[in-house]
Amino acid sequence: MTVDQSLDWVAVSAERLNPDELADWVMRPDCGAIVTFFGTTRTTSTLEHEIIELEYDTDIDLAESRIRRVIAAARERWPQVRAIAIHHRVGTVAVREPAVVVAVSSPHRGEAFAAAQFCIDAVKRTVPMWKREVWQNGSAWSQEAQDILDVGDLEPS
Amino acid sequence: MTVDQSLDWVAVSAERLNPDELADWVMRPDCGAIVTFFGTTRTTSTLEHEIIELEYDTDIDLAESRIRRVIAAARERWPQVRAIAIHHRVGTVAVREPAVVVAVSSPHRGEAFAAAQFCIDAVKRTVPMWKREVWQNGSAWSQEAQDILDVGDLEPS
Amino acid sequence: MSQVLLLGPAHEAAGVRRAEIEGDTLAEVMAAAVTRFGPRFAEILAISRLWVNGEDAPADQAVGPSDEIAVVPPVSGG
Amino acid sequence: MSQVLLLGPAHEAAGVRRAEIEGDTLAEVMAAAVTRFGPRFAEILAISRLWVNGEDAPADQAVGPSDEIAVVPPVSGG
Repeated sequence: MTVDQSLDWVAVSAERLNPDELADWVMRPDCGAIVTFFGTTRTTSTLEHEIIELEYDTDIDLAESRIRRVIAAARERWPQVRAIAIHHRVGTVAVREPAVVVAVSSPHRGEAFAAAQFCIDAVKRTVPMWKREVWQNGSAWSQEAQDILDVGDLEPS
Repeated sequence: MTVDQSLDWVAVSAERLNPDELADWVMRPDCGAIVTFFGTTRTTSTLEHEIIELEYDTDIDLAESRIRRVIAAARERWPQVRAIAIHHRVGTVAVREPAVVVAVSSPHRGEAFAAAQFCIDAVKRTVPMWKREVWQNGSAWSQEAQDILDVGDLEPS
Repeated sequence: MSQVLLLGPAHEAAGVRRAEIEGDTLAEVMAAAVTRFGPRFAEILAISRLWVNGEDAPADQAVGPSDEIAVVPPVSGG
Repeated sequence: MSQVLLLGPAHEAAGVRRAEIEGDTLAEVMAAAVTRFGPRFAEILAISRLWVNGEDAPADQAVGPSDEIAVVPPVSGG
């Protein structure tokens, strides 16, 4: 996990996510709005098993570099946005623990909401990340998988 | 401050806001998405003074009942949303401290973002709340004031 | 005689947060309030909404001792 | 000879995360990978994107020892 003294903080790591830390980190004196998104694992599933935990697989360098592209695209669309932090867990994640956190600060709330939603949508569509659902006696890759896109191919919002 | 064992948690109080507590409170096993909004006081202002602190004035019962109407309207628009917590401070608030926090949980993220944004927009337009900006040698009501609306008069989103 | 709740800038202009004011309609109560609280209050009142028991109400609405009138200036919360 | 990074289900199907595989073009490297890793890998490959140094690349792209090819199956993050 690396903290930039800049306006971006990207981390893909096995460490437990701390949403509060991200919200605190994005706070800036000239920003009246902070929007955060936490993606947690639902206990329901498309499979007929009760999910105990998840396993997230990726190549950390590749995933972090793709998240940085998401942030760059968000800044191009909403230049007023100040700080953006995006963390994604890898490895084993218990159900109900956040697997991904996005935090965005901005002077006004409209662009903070828009940028946060863009970031999580783009992370899901453009970052190499594979979720395995683990139940009592087995496991399987998530059925939700979608073709990976480039951030430049996403619909303008 | 009152905690409902239900799905809504509304508080208008002089206590310091704890955004983490709201995010934790809205978490539900069947919800994959939590969106939070923190409104903090910017140090910049429309006046030519450096703002030291804010004072929020309201009638607490009236404000809480109007926030409950905002939540009811959000649930009508996004029935999939699960828990909603909205807290607003009254009295003196230091700059950079959140004055208002909204947290929303939902199975999927689209309606969590939409409902959180609706809630903060509607709180600003429909809840009786007056902000006074305090600087070194004086104070004044915020220049941002807008005519109060009924939540039913807001644009459909 | 109605209960009147004076909020935010209306509270400041009137100098009190709550008052009991005579009048059989909303318009009569507000006329008496302007007489009691003066021109600064009248300016705030001109840009305020009036609620009776938490709902928008027309000027000719009849009001009595069990009604709470709120003077609601433009808001700036959050 | 290129470095090949096998991600998620491609990693599982191939049994390895990284491999050095012969070939002068992306298509040749992938043909050799199918021979080495078998039919389950071929199925995953059919639905995967191929990146060379992090960018989408056509099948006829020339590749060499300094290039990293990634086999990127459909994603399910977050």
